[in-house]
Amino acid sequence: MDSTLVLQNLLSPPVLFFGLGLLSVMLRSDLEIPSPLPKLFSLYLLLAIGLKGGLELQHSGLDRLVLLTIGAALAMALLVPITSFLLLRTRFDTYNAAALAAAYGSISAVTFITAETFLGSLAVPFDGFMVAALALMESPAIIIGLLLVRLTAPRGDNPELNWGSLLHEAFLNSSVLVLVGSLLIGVLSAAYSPAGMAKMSPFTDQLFYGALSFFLLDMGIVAGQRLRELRATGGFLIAFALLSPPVHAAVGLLVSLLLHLPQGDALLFMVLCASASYIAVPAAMRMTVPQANPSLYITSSLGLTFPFNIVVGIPLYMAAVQRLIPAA
Amino acid sequence: MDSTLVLQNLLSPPVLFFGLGLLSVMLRSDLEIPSPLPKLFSLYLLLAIGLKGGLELQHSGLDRLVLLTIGAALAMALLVPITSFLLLRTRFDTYNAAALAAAYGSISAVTFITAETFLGSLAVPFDGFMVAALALMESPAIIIGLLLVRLTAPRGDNPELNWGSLLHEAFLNSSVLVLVGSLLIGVLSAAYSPAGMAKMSPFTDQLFYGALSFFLLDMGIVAGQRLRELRATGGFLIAFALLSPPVHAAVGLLVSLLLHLPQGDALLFMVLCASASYIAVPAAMRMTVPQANPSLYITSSLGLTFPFNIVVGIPLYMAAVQRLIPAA
Amino acid sequence: MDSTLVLQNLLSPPVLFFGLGLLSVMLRSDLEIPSPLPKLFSLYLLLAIGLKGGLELQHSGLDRLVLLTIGAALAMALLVPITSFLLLRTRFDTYNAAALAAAYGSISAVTFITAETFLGSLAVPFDGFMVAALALMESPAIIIGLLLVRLTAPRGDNPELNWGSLLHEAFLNSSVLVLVGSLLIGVLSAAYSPAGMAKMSPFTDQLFYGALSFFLLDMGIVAGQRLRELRATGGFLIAFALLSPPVHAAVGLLVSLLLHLPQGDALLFMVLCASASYIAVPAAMRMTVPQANPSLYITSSLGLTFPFNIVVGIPLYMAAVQRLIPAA
Amino acid sequence: MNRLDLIVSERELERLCAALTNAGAPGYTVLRHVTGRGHGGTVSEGMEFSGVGANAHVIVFCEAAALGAIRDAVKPLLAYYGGVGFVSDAQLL
Amino acid sequence: MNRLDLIVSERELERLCAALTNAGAPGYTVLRHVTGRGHGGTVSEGMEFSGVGANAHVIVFCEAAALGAIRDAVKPLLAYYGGVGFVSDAQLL
Amino acid sequence: MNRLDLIVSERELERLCAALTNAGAPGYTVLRHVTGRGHGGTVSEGMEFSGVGANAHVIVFCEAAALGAIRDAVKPLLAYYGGVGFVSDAQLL
Ligand SMILES: Nc1ncnc2c1ncn2[C@@H]1O[C@H](COP(=O)(O)O)[C@@H](O)[C@H]1O
Ligand SMILES: Nc1ncnc2c1ncn2[C@@H]1O[C@H](COP(=O)(O)O)[C@@H](O)[C@H]1O
Ligand SMILES: Nc1ncnc2c1ncn2[C@@H]1O[C@H](COP(=O)(O)O)[C@@H](O)[C@H]1O
Ligand code: NA
Ligand code: NA
Ligand code: NA
Repeated sequence: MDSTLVLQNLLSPPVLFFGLGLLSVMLRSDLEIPSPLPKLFSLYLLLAIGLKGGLELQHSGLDRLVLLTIGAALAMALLVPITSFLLLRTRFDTYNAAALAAAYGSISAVTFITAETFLGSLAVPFDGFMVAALALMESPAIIIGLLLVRLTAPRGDNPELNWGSLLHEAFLNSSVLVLVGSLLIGVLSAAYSPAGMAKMSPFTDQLFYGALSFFLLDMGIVAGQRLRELRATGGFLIAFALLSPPVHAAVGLLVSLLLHLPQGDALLFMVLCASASYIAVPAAMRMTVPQANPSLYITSSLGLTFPFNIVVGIPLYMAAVQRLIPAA
Repeated sequence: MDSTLVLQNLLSPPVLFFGLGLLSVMLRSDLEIPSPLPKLFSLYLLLAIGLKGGLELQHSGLDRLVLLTIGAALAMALLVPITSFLLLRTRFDTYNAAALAAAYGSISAVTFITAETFLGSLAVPFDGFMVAALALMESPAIIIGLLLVRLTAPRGDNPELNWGSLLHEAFLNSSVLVLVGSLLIGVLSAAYSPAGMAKMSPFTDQLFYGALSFFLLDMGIVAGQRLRELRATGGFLIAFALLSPPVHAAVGLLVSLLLHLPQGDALLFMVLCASASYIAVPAAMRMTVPQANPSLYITSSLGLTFPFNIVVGIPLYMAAVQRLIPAA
Repeated sequence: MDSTLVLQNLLSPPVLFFGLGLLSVMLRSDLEIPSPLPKLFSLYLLLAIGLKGGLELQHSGLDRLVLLTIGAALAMALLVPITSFLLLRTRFDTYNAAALAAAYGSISAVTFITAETFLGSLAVPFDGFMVAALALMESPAIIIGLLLVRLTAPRGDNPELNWGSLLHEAFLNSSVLVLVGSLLIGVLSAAYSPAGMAKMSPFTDQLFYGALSFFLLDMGIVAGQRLRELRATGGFLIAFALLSPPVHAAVGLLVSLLLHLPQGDALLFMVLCASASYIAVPAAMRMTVPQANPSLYITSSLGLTFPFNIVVGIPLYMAAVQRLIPAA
Repeated sequence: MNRLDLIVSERELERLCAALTNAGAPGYTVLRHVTGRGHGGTVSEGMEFSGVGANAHVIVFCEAAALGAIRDAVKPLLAYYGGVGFVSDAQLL
Repeated sequence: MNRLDLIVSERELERLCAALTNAGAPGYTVLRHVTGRGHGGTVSEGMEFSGVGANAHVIVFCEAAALGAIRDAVKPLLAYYGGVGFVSDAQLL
Repeated sequence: MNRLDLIVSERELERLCAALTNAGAPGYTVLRHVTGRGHGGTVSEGMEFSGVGANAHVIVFCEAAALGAIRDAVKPLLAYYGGVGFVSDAQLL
């Protein structure tokens, strides 16, 4: 069963385009998706997923399961960075350990989207409120990361940082704003302007799969460029980048079982735990912990953890889900 | 009735995304739609609206009402800038008064498009020839603006300007060219290549609403940035930017009544009168009247008049239309 | 019959937008499709055509006709540059003759795509494997071009060139990689992920016509800018650029008759022979034969041969096909 | 040799390049989509979609002898439309 | 007069421009989407989609008298976040 | 210190950066999508979609002692492929 899921995932257009991007870097082709086209696709994906999640959230409402799931997501967004920090601190200085911990405590929206698409191709349903969990898990790790630096770094090293700019960076960075904004717009429009939401559908639904494939072509290129810098990363971090996702996913599965989440939501919850941020967190760390080396946290999250999850992780987690959670 | 219309407009995806853009500037988020993506969307919208207008124009033909409406549109494109100039000249020098007058005499295609979308969501029909009126109202104000400078400015201040480059600027600037070109292509293709027009439809029709929403997100950001410069604008201009639209719309409504325009066309006619240009006119004024201060005419048209029309004006004008013109 | 085909082609949206682009340059409008938007559309078109070709190739399989056609395509990719070189060498030095020969021996994907669209509007079918022929004809001419320089240029003029970088340039340049990659992804996904291919369809099929029209607007601008440099080109090259396409198309028609290709495939084969590269080959020549003058090979292929084929060539070749090959 | 740095609005770029060519500049390099702050306030990329454009930075390397003609061609444009120009020393590599 | 060339990450651009304005710089010109190599390794456009951004190149022309204040405002930023700064001579055109 | 300004076609950029690194340049800054006019005619952004590309402007700040090696590495590339290079004086901020 596992190998069928892996193959089905591996031979779907989005993952194949991701592979084409990786390949083009290995073959040193001059293929590039010039800036700012990747930004167009990443904004589009956030906007579309937010709108769709909002639409479904408006239909399902906020019941007990929703609140429990979101609470569990927030708990994971505290647990993962703290345990990761303790582990990473054995090998890295406090700045790099904290920045890496923040990346792994946060999430990767594209991994989440790819998992949604994978569920779609298996015709396994999932709930719109998972997008709310995604949105809420992005920010806390940024704050935890900086708190860890504050609590463990030698005094006098951190000029001019204040809570205002930190909270601003955590909750008002562009990817959080677009995701949360679109989610709320989805909720409001679904309630008051259903005709408007229907007219959005060709843009946000029908194009989604193609746009994701195109964007993953670029992500393959970027991940491939990062892989070239692997030497600088070191064996310990490589192992962490490849082993922590299944471990975090397993914890996520445990939580899903406790919460009695259905199959689709359980997979998405696992993917939230297993994925690492290469968008909001690096952008925030570059600013708030400039002492950390970006090539460590970007290379591990984008060059290793992301491809692992996209190619192997998602079908692997799904196999576990299918074994332990009965289909609806 | 008014409040329902206002609410329905306010809670539609395009207007909510406009609000999200405004909000992101107020919250000082780093959200940006990087250049040249806004250009992509603005070119797309002009092209799509031109094609659709051309298709409908080809079906309806040029009857007496069409010619009368277009004539009235041209008359408004002379009347509005001249009366605005006389009013503005009481507070501004001749250069700034003329540039502002030109902006308010011309039109905003995005406001027009938003009004069309609003009509669509109310299921109120409108005619394709209104796009021709839109296209024809863009240029005259540019010429009037420069004529006003010529007639009222002290001699010897205007080197090297000639009629050739002025007409060129007025009639061949890129937004007029794309709009008029697409309109003609729509007319020709609808007549000789109906299969071709049908194959354009997923691109120009189905994506339209989503692309408009995305573009309005950017317009919200740009308008928000302009609003920050409001201090430099002064109370008189703020009042002008917010009061002239309903006044011009009222004149437009009067003309619509005289011409017996149906509801949809009447709203679009009012919007043409009420809106101000922040595309073709500023680009032309920057070149032909460099003595005027761009932050005056861009801030008032883009930071005040545009949001006013999008958020409040369109449903307000529609309420008046519904009161005075019977539904078809 | 010919004139109907010409008119039907001329008045279709893609060709009219191409004309609008040309016109905007002639009228010296400031219309531009800013970089990197044209790259977005050209990547999209290659990706979409590759996927669609792969899907059909997977359905039809590789039979004898397919292999024969592909073999014939490769033979033309050798024949055309060698004969062109012999002719061009009478007027140009060895570098320029070789670079021009390489351009005319290779293909123009956009011309091919426009021909496919033309067949679509006539409801004439064609086979997916023609995309494989397109992909395979792009590279050989690059190698032939450099071999011609090597064999005929004075010794000692070519430092540091090696076969590795030449083959790399020929087979791994971005346009070949995207086209071949998408073709293979199409084949694989059609076999193993048919649901995935179906979800790609709104992106790759429905948007195709509109995206092609938008891109041809830009191509009209670029071709128009090239036409301005025509004086530097000289009468001989102008004649070559306009006369070689029908000659090469005639040879292509002969081969199609020998292979018993159906109407649609025959037109596409002729277009492959008749078109000249302004993407992969100029990019390669700029690097491998810097002694050649880019404005010669780009102006003739993009400013003359491309518009000729788009506007006149395709319907002309189709008229010949209809005369000599019975409809299926 | 001299190096000239000219920063003008993109709207005047075509005019400036024509003036440079007519004044005998041996070449020039143009960087578009440039932003900044000057006497005319802040220029951002926000209005680029509208055709108003941002700034362009034009660099010219020329012999000292050519400087006079170029200055005479450029200064009126800067004075009328706005923009700034600076000169420094440079040599061929 | 002097010409300053400052190259920093786009993430610090807003902060740098504010510092320049506060230090009395008469104006500045910004080129974004700049790449390069320095002590901090190679910077490419690859991560721009993520908000990490590439570099920005900021040019300031100012009187020699203003240089001191600008240097004092800029140096701490370069020291804390990375980036480089160079000065050369220039004159008004 | 010295400042180098190199303007080449984007096609040769990778080669040029490798040459700079090998010749011991302490860093460099790259501005892409640059247009201009030189002996090879006008270069615009029009052909960028095709992979032919526009120009790139590469700036290097280096000690005078490093200049010789960099010049030796760069000049053959400029001579073979086209492009220009200029040097001027600069100091660390
Ligand atoms: N002192 C300066 N240093 C660097 N760039 C400047 C300076 N002054 C003006 N600029 C640039 O020149 C543009 C036009 O200047 P201005 O006409 O003074 O508004 C500004 O937007 C800046 O990009
Ligand atoms: N010697 C140099 N010459 C030109 N640009 C440099 C030099 N050193 C650094 N840079 C630029 O400054 C950026 C930041 O430098 P750094 O903080 O040293 O990594 C680099 O990415 C380069 O773009
Ligand atoms: N005198 C010059 N001043 C500034 N830029 C130049 C000059 N000459 C050439 N360039 C730039 O260098 C590029 C290549 O020059 P060339 O190889 O002479 O065609 C041109 O496209 C310009 O961008
Ligand atoms: Na995580
Ligand atoms: Na108006
Ligand atoms: Na050919």
